[in-house]
Order: sequence, then C-alpha cells, then structure tokens
Amino acid sequence: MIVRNRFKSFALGLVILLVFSVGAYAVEVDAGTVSDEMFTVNNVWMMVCTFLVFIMHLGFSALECGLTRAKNTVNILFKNISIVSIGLLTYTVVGFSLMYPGEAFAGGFFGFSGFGVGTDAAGLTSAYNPGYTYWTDFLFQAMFAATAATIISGAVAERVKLGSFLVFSALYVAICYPIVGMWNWGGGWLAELGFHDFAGSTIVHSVGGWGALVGIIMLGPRNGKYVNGKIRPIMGHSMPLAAIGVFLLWFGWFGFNGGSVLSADPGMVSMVLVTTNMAAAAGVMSAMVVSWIVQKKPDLSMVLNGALAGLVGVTAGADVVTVGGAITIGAIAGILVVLAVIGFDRLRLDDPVGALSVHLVCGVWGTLAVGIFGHAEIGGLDNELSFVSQLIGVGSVAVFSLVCATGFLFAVKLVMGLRVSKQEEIRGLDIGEHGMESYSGFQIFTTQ
Amino acid sequence: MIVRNRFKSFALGLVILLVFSVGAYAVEVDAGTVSDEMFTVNNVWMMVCTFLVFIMHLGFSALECGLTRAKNTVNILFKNISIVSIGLLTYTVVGFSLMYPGEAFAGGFFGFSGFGVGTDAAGLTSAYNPGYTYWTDFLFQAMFAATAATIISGAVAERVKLGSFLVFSALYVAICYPIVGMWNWGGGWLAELGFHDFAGSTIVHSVGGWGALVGIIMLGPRNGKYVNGKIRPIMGHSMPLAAIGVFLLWFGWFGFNGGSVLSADPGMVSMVLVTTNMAAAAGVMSAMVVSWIVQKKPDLSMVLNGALAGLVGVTAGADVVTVGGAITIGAIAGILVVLAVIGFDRLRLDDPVGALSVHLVCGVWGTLAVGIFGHAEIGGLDNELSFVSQLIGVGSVAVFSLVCATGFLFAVKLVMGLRVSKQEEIRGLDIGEHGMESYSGFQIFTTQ
Amino acid sequence: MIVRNRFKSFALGLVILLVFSVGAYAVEVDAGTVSDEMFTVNNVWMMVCTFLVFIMHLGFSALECGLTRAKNTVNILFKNISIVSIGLLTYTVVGFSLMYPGEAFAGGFFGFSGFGVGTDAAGLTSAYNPGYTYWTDFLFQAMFAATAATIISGAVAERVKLGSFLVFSALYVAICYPIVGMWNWGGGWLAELGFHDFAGSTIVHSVGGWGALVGIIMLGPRNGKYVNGKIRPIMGHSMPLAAIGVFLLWFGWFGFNGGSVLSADPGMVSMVLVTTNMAAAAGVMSAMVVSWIVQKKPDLSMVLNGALAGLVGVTAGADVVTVGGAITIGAIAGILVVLAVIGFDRLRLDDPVGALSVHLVCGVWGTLAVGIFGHAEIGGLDNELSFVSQLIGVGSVAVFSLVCATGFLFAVKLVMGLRVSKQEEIRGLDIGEHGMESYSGFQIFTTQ
Amino acid sequence: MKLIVAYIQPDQLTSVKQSLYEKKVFKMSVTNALGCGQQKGYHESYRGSDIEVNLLKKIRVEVAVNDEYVKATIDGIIDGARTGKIGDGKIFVLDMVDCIRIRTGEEGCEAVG
Amino acid sequence: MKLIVAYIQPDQLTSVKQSLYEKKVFKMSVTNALGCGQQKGYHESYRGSDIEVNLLKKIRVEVAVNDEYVKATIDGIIDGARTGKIGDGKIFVLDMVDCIRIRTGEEGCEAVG
Amino acid sequence: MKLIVAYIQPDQLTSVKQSLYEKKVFKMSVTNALGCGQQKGYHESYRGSDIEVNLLKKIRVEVAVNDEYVKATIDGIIDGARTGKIGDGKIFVLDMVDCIRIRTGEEGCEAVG
Ligand SMILES: Nc1ncnc2c1ncn2[C@@H]1O[C@H](COP(=O)(O)OP(=O)(O)O)[C@@H](O)[C@H]1O
Ligand SMILES: Nc1ncnc2c1ncn2[C@@H]1O[C@H](COP(=O)(O)OP(=O)(O)O)[C@@H](O)[C@H]1O
Ligand SMILES: Nc1ncnc2c1ncn2[C@@H]1O[C@H](COP(=O)(O)OP(=O)(O)O)[C@@H](O)[C@H]1O
Repeated sequence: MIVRNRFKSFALGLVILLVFSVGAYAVEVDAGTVSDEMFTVNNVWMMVCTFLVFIMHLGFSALECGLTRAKNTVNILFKNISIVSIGLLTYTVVGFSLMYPGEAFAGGFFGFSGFGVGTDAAGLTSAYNPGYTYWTDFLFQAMFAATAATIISGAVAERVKLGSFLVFSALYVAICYPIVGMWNWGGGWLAELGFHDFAGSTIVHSVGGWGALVGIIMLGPRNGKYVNGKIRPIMGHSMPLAAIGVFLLWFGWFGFNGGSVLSADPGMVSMVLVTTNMAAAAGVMSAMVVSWIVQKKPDLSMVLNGALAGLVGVTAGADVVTVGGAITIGAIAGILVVLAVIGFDRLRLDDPVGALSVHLVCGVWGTLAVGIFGHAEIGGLDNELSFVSQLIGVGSVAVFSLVCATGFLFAVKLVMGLRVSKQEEIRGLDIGEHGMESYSGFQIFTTQ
Repeated sequence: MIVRNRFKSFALGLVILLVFSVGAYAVEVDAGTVSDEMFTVNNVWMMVCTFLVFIMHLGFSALECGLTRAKNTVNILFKNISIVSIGLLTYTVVGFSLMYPGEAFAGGFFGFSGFGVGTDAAGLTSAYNPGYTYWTDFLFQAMFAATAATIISGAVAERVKLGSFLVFSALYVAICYPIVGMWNWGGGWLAELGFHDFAGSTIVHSVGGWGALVGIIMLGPRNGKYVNGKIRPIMGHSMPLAAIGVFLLWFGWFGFNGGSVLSADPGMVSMVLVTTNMAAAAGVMSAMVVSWIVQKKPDLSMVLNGALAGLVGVTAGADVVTVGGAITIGAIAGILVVLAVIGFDRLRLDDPVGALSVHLVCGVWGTLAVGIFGHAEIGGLDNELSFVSQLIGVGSVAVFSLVCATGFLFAVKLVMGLRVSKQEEIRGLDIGEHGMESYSGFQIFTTQ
Repeated sequence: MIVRNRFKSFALGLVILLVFSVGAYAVEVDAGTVSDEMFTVNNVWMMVCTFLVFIMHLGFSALECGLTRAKNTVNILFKNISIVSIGLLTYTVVGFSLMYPGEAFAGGFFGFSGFGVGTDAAGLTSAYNPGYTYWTDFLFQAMFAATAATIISGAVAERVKLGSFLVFSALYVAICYPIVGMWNWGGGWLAELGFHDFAGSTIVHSVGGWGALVGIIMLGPRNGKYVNGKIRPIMGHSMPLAAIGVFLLWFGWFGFNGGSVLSADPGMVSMVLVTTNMAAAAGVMSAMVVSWIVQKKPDLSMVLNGALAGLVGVTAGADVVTVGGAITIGAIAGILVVLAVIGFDRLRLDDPVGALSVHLVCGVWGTLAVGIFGHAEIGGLDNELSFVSQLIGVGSVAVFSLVCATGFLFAVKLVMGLRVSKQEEIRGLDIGEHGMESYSGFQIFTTQ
Repeated sequence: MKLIVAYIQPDQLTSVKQSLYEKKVFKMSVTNALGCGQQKGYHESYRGSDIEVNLLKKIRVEVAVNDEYVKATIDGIIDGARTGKIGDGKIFVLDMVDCIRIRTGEEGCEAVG
Repeated sequence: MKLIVAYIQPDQLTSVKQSLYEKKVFKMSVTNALGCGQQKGYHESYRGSDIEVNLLKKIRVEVAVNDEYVKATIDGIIDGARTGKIGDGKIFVLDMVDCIRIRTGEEGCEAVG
Repeated sequence: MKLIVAYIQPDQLTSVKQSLYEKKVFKMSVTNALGCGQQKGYHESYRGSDIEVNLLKKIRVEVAVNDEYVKATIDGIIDGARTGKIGDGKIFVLDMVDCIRIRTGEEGCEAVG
C-alpha cells in the first residue's frame, strides 16, 4: 500500500465561500486487528454500500419529481443534485468533524475536531477500523448526511424559493444533522444511554422529517390545494418516475442498512438485508390492503410510500429483530403511512410527496419498535434495549431538530424570503427560478 | 460474530392472510471448509448479486411500461411492485422450503421442510456453505422467485384484472416455481438426470414463459389488436422507459448469472460475466440485422428484445460455453426473438412486451444449446452434458408449468374473472382499477 | 477452481461480418503473488467496477435523450445500445489485442497479439495479475472501450445517419481507441515518458472529444440552430431523463475511477472515491455559481454538465491529488464547462449535449491539472509527474485522434453519406431511420 | 361552403375516418379536446382525496366542405361515431365565407376539396 | 344558435366552469392552446442562449348555445375568467347554422342543450 | 369581423408569425392538430406490423381580425407558410358576429385588435 504521511485538505465552502483548512491527524497506529484480506473485503463491502447510498439521491429526485407537477420538475432536479453536492462539501468542511470528533474532542452533546478532513497512514489500515479506511468511513457518512436535507426537499416542493432552500439545506446538513448524529453514532449521550438506532430511523429520517414539518408549516400549502375547506388533490405528473424512485431507494437501502453493519460480517449483513427486504415487502402489502379498503381502489402512490415506510421503519432495528419482527414492523409502517398521508391532509399540512408520513411517522415508529420487537442478543449488543431509552432518543432529537429547523428557516425567511410569488407558483418554478421547461415540446395542461 | 440460536419467523401471507409459522432448523455444524476471509468475500459477492437481481424488477417494470400504452402504466407499476413483495413473502412462507427442502425432506419430485425460514448459528458460517450464509442464500433465491411471475405480467398486460393477476402470481410463485426449481437446483430428479441449467433459462425463464403462454391464450388479444383479420400494432408509449428497462435488466444479469456461480470464484465468475455480456451484445447485433432486413428499418423494440434474448439464451450455459459459443448462442437468440415476435403475432397471440419470444423461445433455445455448445469440463461439472437430458428437462418443465398455470388461471377465472370489461380496457386500467392517471397534465391521444 | 486449458474464442464481427478467430495464449504461470483470498476480493471489486462502468452506458443514453428533442429519441437509444454491443464485440475481436498486446508483441506505438481473446489456466489465477483474472481484465477494459464512441454519439445527435454512425463508431472503437490506449495503459511510449492519466481524462474522454469535434465540424449544425446569425436554443425534451443520466454516470464513475486502481487496495481505492466525489460536487457548485451569474437564472443543464465536468476533470489525477486538489480541479472544471458550452455555441459548433465542453475541454484540463496539482507520492508512482509530459500526452493523442476521426468520417461520408436529409431532420430521425415514434400517444409540438 | 366541427369519442376516430372515406370526404383536421356534456364523469382518487373528473377526453374533427357535401359529411360522421351511448358527441355546422389553399393560392370551392 | 369561442388563462378554467354552471350552461368543450396577444411573454434561457417565449399557454373553450343563452354564456365566461390583468383573453361569437346530436340524430336547437 | 383559421406545417409557424407581424397582425392563437389531406402519409412499423400514418402533424392558427385586415392576414399567412409542397395547408375564413375582451368588457371591433 502506498504510504502518505500527511494529507492536506481543502474544502469548497457553502455555495461560494471557499474555506481552506488543513487537518493533520495522528491516529495511533495499532497493529492491525484483522488480516489484510479481511480488512480489504470489509472495505470493499463498505465502498459498495457507499455507492448504493449515493444512488438513493437519484431515487429521491425521481420520486419527488414523479409526485409533483411537470412545471416544477427542473426546480426539483436542481435542488436534488445541489443537495448531494452541498452535503458532500459541508460534510468535508465541518460535518465529519462535528459528527465524529473522536475521543480527544468529544462531549456528550457537542464536539468538534477542526475544519476539513485528512488522515495519516494509519487511517488506511485496519488500525483505523477493522471495517474500513478513514476515507471510506468519511465518504459513507457523507452520503448519509445529504439524505436528511433531501427529505425536506420533497415536503416543501413546488413553492419554496430555490436560494432560500439551498441556504437552509446547507445549514441543516452542516450543523443540525452532524450534532444529532454525534449523540448516537459519534459516541455521545444517546449512545451512553443505550439508545439504539441501527441505521438512522431517527438520526437520519426523523431529523429530516422534523425539518420537513417545520418547513410545511412555515410555507403553508400549495396554492389550490385546499379550496373552500375542501381538499383538492394535486396529482403527480409521472408515476413511472415515482416508481423508479422507489425502486432505486429500495435498491439503495441494501447499502444504507447493509453498510451500517460497518463491516462485511457475513451473518450480520445478510440477516440485515433479509430483515430490510422483508419489511419493505410487508409495507407494500399492508399499504395495499389499507389503501384498497379506505380508498376503494388501490392507490399506486400509497403502495410506493408503503415500501419506503417499511424500509424506514426497519432501519432502526434491522440488526436486532427476527424476520417475523421485521415483517410486523414493516406491515404496521405500511398501515401507518396510508393513514398518515390522509391524516396530514386533513390537518391541512400539504406534503406533496408524503415525506412526513414516510420519514417522520415511520422513523418514529421504527425507533420505538426497537423497544418492542428488538432483541439485543440478535444484534450482539452490549446493552439491553429499552422502550424508554428509545422514547428519550426520539423526543430529544425531535426537540433539537425542531429548534434548529425553526431557527434556520426564520433566519432565511427574514433575509431572503421563503416562498415564491403566487404568480410564479402558478406558472411553475421551472420558469420562475430557472427560466426553462422540463418537457419542452410536450403539451401539458396547466389548469392546476 | 453474533450467535443467534433460534430464529422465529413470521410471515405475512398472501395479500391479507397472515400465516405465522415457526421454523427451527438444525444444520450440522461442520468445521468451516474455507477461511473466514474467503467465506466473507464469497458472501459479499453473493449479496452484491442479490441487489443486482433485485433491480431487475425495476428493469422489468420499466420495459413493460415502455412497451404498453400510457393509460395502463399505473396498473403495470402496481403489478410489478406487488409481485416483488408477494414473491419475497411467499418465498419466506413456503417457497424456500419447497425449493430447497434439504436432504431430510427431499424427494425427486417434491419435498417440503415446513413453513417459514430460520437458521441456527451454523447457518451463518461456511459450514452452511462455503459461498454464502443461510440468509444470503435465502434472499438471493427469493429475488429469483419473483422473476417468474414478473415475466407473465408483461404478457397479460393491458387487459388482466388486477386482483386476479395478483392471486394467480402468488400461487404460481409460491407453488409452481419452487417445485420446478427443486427438480434441478434443489437436487431433484432433473439434477440426477444430468440436466444442466446454470442460472435458469428453463427453471426461471421458461417457467415464466409457459405461464405467459397460458395467460395469453386464456385472456385473448387486446381490443383493437387484430381487426378484420389484420394486425394493428399497438405502440408502446415510451421508448426511453423501455430502454431503461433493458439496460437495467442487462445490469442485473451480472448478478443473475454472476451469482449463480454461488461463490466469488474469480476464474469462474469472471468467465461467466464475459459469456453473459458477449451473448447480450451478439443478440443486439443479430436482432438488428434481422430487423433491418425483415422490417426494412431497424426497430428499436426488436433490438432491445435482442439484448434480452441473448441474455436469456446464455443463462443456461454461461458456465460451460466458450466466448465463441456464447456469441453464437446469443446471435441465434437474437434472430429467433425477431422471428418469434412476428410469428406469434401471426398466430394471433397478443404479447405486448414479447415475453414469449424472449423468455420462452430463448429460454428453450438456451437450454437446448447447452447440449450443443456446452463443454462439461469448462464448468468443471461431474457429469457429461447431453442434448437428450436437456430436452427432457425442457419438456417436463413445460408440462408441469402448463398444468399449473392452466389450473390456477381456471380457478381464478371461475372465482374472480380474468379480464376487465371492454369499456375499462378502452378507458385504461389506470382509471378502471386504480382511479388515477400516470401522466397527469400531459395531453395524450387515446384513439387506440 | 476449475481448470480450463484452452479457450477458443469466436467473435461476431462488425455489424454483419462474422470473424472467427482462435487465440491460444501462453502466459507464464508464476506462483501467485497474493493469497487466494486477496486475489478473490480484488477480483470481486474489479467485477463490481465492471458493472458500474456498464451502467454508465445507460447514463449516456439517458443524458443524450434528455438534452435532445423527442422526435429523435428512438434513434439515440438505438445508437447507444448498439454502441455498447459493437464496443464489446470489436474489443473481443481486435481491441484487447491492440491495446494490451503484451511484451511479446509490444511496440512503443503499435502492437497486436492476434485476433480474439482467450486464456490458459494461469489467466485465472493471481499469476496473471494480483488484481484480477484475465476475463475480468478483458471485460473491464471492454466496457471502457465503448465509452469513447458513446461520447461522439451525443455530439452528432439529431442529424447523423444511423448506418454511417454505426460504421464510424465501430472503426473508431476498434482501431483508434485501443491504439491510443496502448500508448499509455498498454505500456507504450506515453507510459515510458511518465505521462500520467489515471482513468482516462485523455485516453478515454478526450479521444471521444476529438472525435466529437471532427464530427460536429463535418456535419454542421442542426437545422434551425443558427438562424440569421442568431443562436436559437433547441431545448432538450426531458430534464428528468437528463438528470437520471447524470446521476447514473456519477454512480458509474465509482467503478470507472475506483476500478482503475486495478485492485481493491483499501487505502488507494477509498481515497480515489473521495477525490472523485469531491470533484463532482465541486463541479456542480461552481457551474451553479457561474451559470447563475452569467445566465441570470441557474440552468439545470449546466449544473448537470458541471457534475460531469468535475468527474472528467479528476479522472486523470484521482490517485495523485489531495482532497483539496480534487475540489479545486472539479471547481475549475465546472467553471470551464459553462464557459465552453457558451463559447462553442458562439463558434457555431453545435453540440447538443455539451460533449465537447465536458469530455474534451475538461479531459484536457484534467490531464494538465495532474501536472499542477498532482503529487507522485500520493499515488505511489515510480516516476515524477511533469506538466510537459502531460502536455505531450494531450497533444499527441489529439493529433492521432483527429487524424483517425477525420479519415474514418471522410471514408464513411464518401461511401454512405453522413447527414440525413433536411426533411428527415425536420420530421425527426425516429420516423426517418426507424419508422417509429418514441412517445406514441403523447401530443408533442414539433415546431422546432 | 361550410365548416363542420364534430366532437366524438376518441375510439371512434378510426371508424369516422373510414365512413368519411366511403362518402368521398378525404380531408379533415383533428385535435384532441376535453368535453363536458350529459355524459357522467368518473372519480379519480389520489393519496386519499377524491376528485371528480367531468372533462372527458374527446376528439374534435374539423371538415371544410362545399355545400353539396354537407349532408354526406354529417351522415358519414354519424355513421362512424354513433354507438348509441351518452357521450357520442355533437356536430356543429358553421358558414364559411372563404377558403384558400396556401400552396396554390386557389380560392373558394376549388380550394376546399 | 351561436358557437362561442373563448381564450382564457389556464388557471381560470375551474372558475369559468363554475360560473357557467351557475348560468345553467352545462356543456362545453375545452382544448389547450398557445396564445399571443398584448400580454408580454417571458424569457427562457437554455445553455446560454436566450429565447423569448411569446406564445403563452391558454385554454380554448367552445360552447354552442341557443340564441337566448348567448348573453348568459358570455357573462358567465367573463365572470369566471376576469382577473383584470392583461392576458385575460377574448371571446369570439360565431353564427352556427346547424347542430346535430350524434347519438339521437336530433337537429337544431334541440341538439344544442 | 372575421375569424381566420389556418392549418399550416409545424415548422412554418415561426415564419408565419414573422410575416403576420410585418402585416401588423400581432394577435393569434395556436393549437396543434393532426391533418389529413392530399399529402401522403408515411409508414410506421412496430414489432413487425406496419401501420400507415395519414394523420400528419399540423398547426392550427386562429386569428380574429376586423374586416379591413382580412386580406393582409391571409397574405401574411400565405407568405409565411408557403413552401410550394403538398401539405402546405389551407385557410378558412368565418364570419364573426361579435368579439369581447374579457379584461375590459370592450365589444366588437375595439376588442379584436
Ligand atoms: N353545447 C355544447 N357546446 C360545446 N360542446 C358540446 C356541447 N354539447 C356537447 N358538446 C361536446 O360533445 C360531447 C358529448 O356530449 P354529451 O352531452 O356527453 O353526449 P350526448 O351528445 O351523446 O348526449 C361533450 O363531451 C362535449 O365535448
Ligand atoms: N385577434 C385575436 N385572434 C386570435 N386570438 C386572440 C386575438 N386576440 C387575443 N387572442 C387570444 O387571447 C389571449 C389573450 O389576449 P391578450 O391580448 O394577451 O390579453 P387581453 O385581451 O387581456 O389584452 C391571447 O393570448 C390569444 O390567445
Ligand atoms: N377540407 C378540409 N377540411 C379540414 N381540414 C383540411 C381540409 N383540407 C385541408 N385541410 C388541412 O390542411 C392540411 C393540408 O392539406 P393538404 O391537402 O395535405 O395540402 P395542400 O392543401 O397543399 O394540397 C391537411 O393536413 C388538413 O389539416
């Protein structure tokens, strides 16, 4: 292997600002704890999971486009590709150091090990971690980071100003997500408490979900959604795109959950993949049944949400539940998501893609379900699982996320404004924000 | 590694019925036959192949949507996401136990080791299999299972009742596919006979193909397809979707065939990937040539089918043919598929996506081709390859699949009916079965 | 492992011609230099990278479709699926032997080890290479080969004759690309010189780019693009397709660059993935900023090109730059691409998808950037990096590619003609070349 | 000269074309349209909310004919479009003052056919 | 009998339908169209080149009515479509010579309603 | 007042707009349509079966003008649309009884321009 003693790292900061920072780290070089071969295969698996998580961003983009109107499609794609980039860059500059400050800089609630990323030679051996190199670790975590902001994107779609959203996302993903992440995965107070969130039902999905909730409340519903006290559905413009999105998200979840084992441990990873897939399948079936009963005819968008519901639901406990448990968690998530979509609409919370129902409701459900269906011995955990710890985790993350989101959104609103003009909303954000169309040449009715 | 002694497994049964079942297995714990590292890397490869096979379901969905009309798109997507879920769940409940009953429960034609899935600690070590854990095994096989039903979906598209199709699929994938699978891969009588079907030209593709044939005959052609003795083409509504489908299927085939080696054996897997890709490429080229000659102008849908034809064709023998053999098999498959599409149309068998031509014709061709181009020593097989065994395999699977499909479809027809009303067919199944549209806002001519 | 002593390989030649050729190779069987486990994991990673590079072809197809008009979509998809197949087959017949002739047949500028592919048993062990088997090597390289032709496809879209393009592509990919490739990766004179092109900014992307330039000049602009001295934009018909394309290309780049390490070396591969992703993210952000400033409103198509610009830019030096270097290279590439798109348009070079700006400009930039930001010790290189060598590499490849492209295109023009008739161009190549439509049923304005 | 405008069911277009051919009316122009008349709409449901769709898909056919062809054209349309079910559509007849063939500049009755 | 053709803003369609209902005009046909009038267009920009779009999206509404309904229909359309901003659109009134209901063959005033 | 309806080749729209501008006709409405006339169709082939497409893509232009503009408008359309090839299209002229500008309620000749 090639030895590099010092790495300088430069990082392009938010939107325009270039933040240069040099990180020199000195991880103590232990003798490797696993064989080179094992380290290499672990690392291969983690890199595979990294690209699977990456492609989830295409999944999110496609789903969000599919469930919204054609006149806002350019805007949605623009937001999504920007978020991935913003997520990767802010995570380089501050996120990784906030989320995994390491022992030297740790605190229960907050820690920071300096700007930028970089490693010495030890970071490339199993001395860093038997499961992956420093770089793999960083990239895998960076891919997760952007996800929280992407969740919000769907909830505020079709009415949020582009610039405002990008600034908000950058703040949220740079500050709120890594701090919460540190509480659990970075070894903070939630980890100490025995809170268990395997791959992020709470840490990723509900963090996104709470942000989405604040965004929806502060923006208000889309023009024409609630008229004279009646709900007027605003139909998504492309079910194939929505389905492509869901299939790709499911696909990506092989890496999202499979990689959260943090090694290629055959028994553990393969079991996690089974629980993950079973929960998704169960979510599809139960959403189908409920939708068929409640709506008379089975609604594709509900069933697609059902798959995601199952996946989000099982994410917290994929490593500590039986197959039966996973199916039960997924099935309940599938029921919840359908009822939640309908419920939030009754509450006049206009969520174009069902982000609240999927990520918030099922994120919370999945985290609590760990306290119900989880068996610490399945996951080989040191501590016991407890419903109370789970509840504390859910609650504290809720409070912190709500505070952050509200603060950031208020600030952004004050400085830049949050919502596009009514006229722009009617004509579509594609023309308003970007001056272009997504389906040039196609005849599209824009009565809605 | 984490030790789990007993797994309880619950399984959500067909559509509504919840079947709870507990499986307690006692696989004898041998000393591992390969090193931990080798076991881990083998298992990583098999998990990679599993997600590749998963994404084939998106490929099937996109292809089927692309080659049918916009007014049935919601319905097609709904069927496809449901089938994956049904496939995974029924395979959990009965499929895996029917297909791989293990020695204790085996029979030449039928075996069953009880409801549900589960393993003891040995299932997570190389004692179970040097190539993969119990869970990887199960999930990889479960992903295959759904494929057979998905094949039928395309053939009966645009006219089959949703509920009826789902019930039929569940039965077919729960019962017919695993029993046939056991005959060969589960160590049944076809395996004894020396029948060779590497990754399922017959076991997967022709099982689907025969079911498709029965479905097409029992449903009859789509309204407007054959008018006054003339064939009126019903054009697919989105060639980009169709192409996305084919590329994703080809992509998935890296796992479908690559995983069928059942380990990461470098020489074998990489050779299989080469034969697989070469057959696909040859299928494209020969379909192009034939289509250009026969139809005057080269037809994209034919060339797309050509790629799949090559892939299906080489699937039975990817491990026992030379590169030249693979190219020849693929090229012939590409010719067959174009002629078959035209031929079936002349026979008034209305197959919107060419499922018969691709999966049945080329599945049979590929299986027989093993008897022509296969060399047992390339695949390191114990037994010789023989054309007669291949023929017996093809024939017996045909008979069993036809009987199953006919039986199930008749039963479903009696109880629920098979075909939507003419009016619903004209208006589209999206509105008829789901009350929604796939491309809201777009102006679409529905003269056809 | 299964031992196969001799492989015969047959190869389907260009379009119709079947070229049968038998290759018998005698690689000397060394004792394996790495453990079986390490060899297997290396090979798994390389196979993973192979399928990632494969799916880039779907990325190219989707991007090209998205940025062109609906009336040419069938044609574009047809070209793209054909190119993959042509690339794979010609690489089998001559490409691999031209590019990697091996010592026995080597020359600084040209070498050829005979038609066809094949290996003895040693090719399947680490004696061939510690990183991969002969077959993996071949397939990974073959997937790269088709890329150069695909790049040209985008540049000449919407006006080139189908047959002419296919013949040209076959020639270019069979002859020009492998010879250039040999100069560097095959151990030819550029390698000797110390020219460093890690994964092909020059060898792949600029080879494609120069071909594209010649194609654009020889074909002339699309009808209606430059009218009365004014530029009339011809808008792409589907931004979702374009975005799907870019996400998939980014996804595929994990394999394109990750696989170019030629083993699963944890430190090196993970670092390469980090530099690759960071450059892409930086490209997105800088293209956004420039586009926002120059065009007033941020243009999605520019930002999508920005991601690719970053990726192409970092491809030459992904293994020899720091994270900061990668971000800088990507950011500059993102700026260049926006200016180049606008600049080429001013020069009346009509490039529908921005192939010149992305692959040529950023390919050249990335190669030169190695001489600026590259540190040989990061990549563990034997030789020093020098700007002059990089310049020589860029220049010599330019000359050779331009000569080849011009020669081939002239020959094709003479024999078959290059450009479709004006009437066909107006009606669309889908109907002209294929007699079919891509979006049957949809109402599409064809005023452009 | 008359301009005849007919709204018909989309799936009757082929048979209308057919029966106009039989009446020697070979020229026409077609647009797609949404119509709202006696025919009942249907319900769509999306994510739990219902919406009544009462603008149904129709085809608008426009045929310019000389006066002696008016009857034949109307009969042709009726022949091809009638299914007897509500929603079959309507025919509107308008007076046309002039007609010009762009290619040749011919005017009036000459230009119509 | 008159054939009333109106070009309106796309987002006013629902309210036009509403106000026509109130005037007891239940039947209409709708097409989408592009219009170019006093209303200023907007600029699109694609890959660095600008294009002025002055064909804006409009909805074309066609209503056939008997003479006594003409006023009500025009008023209804104005009520529903007027926002007071440039681009609200226009109404054209044409004379209709005849009207036939395809399903029954009814002619004239009977057929219109 | 007249309502002028023209069917033209899609790719002539820009030049028709141009030449109408030169004639000081600034307002128009455009729909896309399919037309079937003297122009021969073409064959499409899909999965081995042939289909003759004889409904070709056309653009329908509608211009309401005051009587003194009729000639200029017709000439403008012809200027912009004529290529001399079959398929160039036709112009239909209809009498218009009334015209109302929705925004202001203006009627008649005032409203047209
Ligand atoms: N008065 C009218 N004005 C405009 N269009 C009409 C009118 N009456 C009917 N139509 C068109 O004709 C179609 C069929 O009319 P409908 O009343 O549903 O059927 P029927 O004529 O068989 O009773 C409508 O959908 C509409 O497009
Ligand atoms: N003379 C005309 N001929 C055809 N269509 C017209 C004419 N005048 C207006 N229109 C249609 O009405 C729409 C609105 O007209 P515009 O002049 O923009 O607004 P306003 O009538 O409020 O001044 C136009 O976009 C066009 O579709
Ligand atoms: N009698 C008619 N009624 C309605 N539309 C017509 C009529 N004649 C021509 N058209 C329209 O004009 C278009 C061009 O007519 P065509 O006969 O093909 O060309 P040309 O007028 O140059 O001979 C047709 O496609 C159709 O849309």
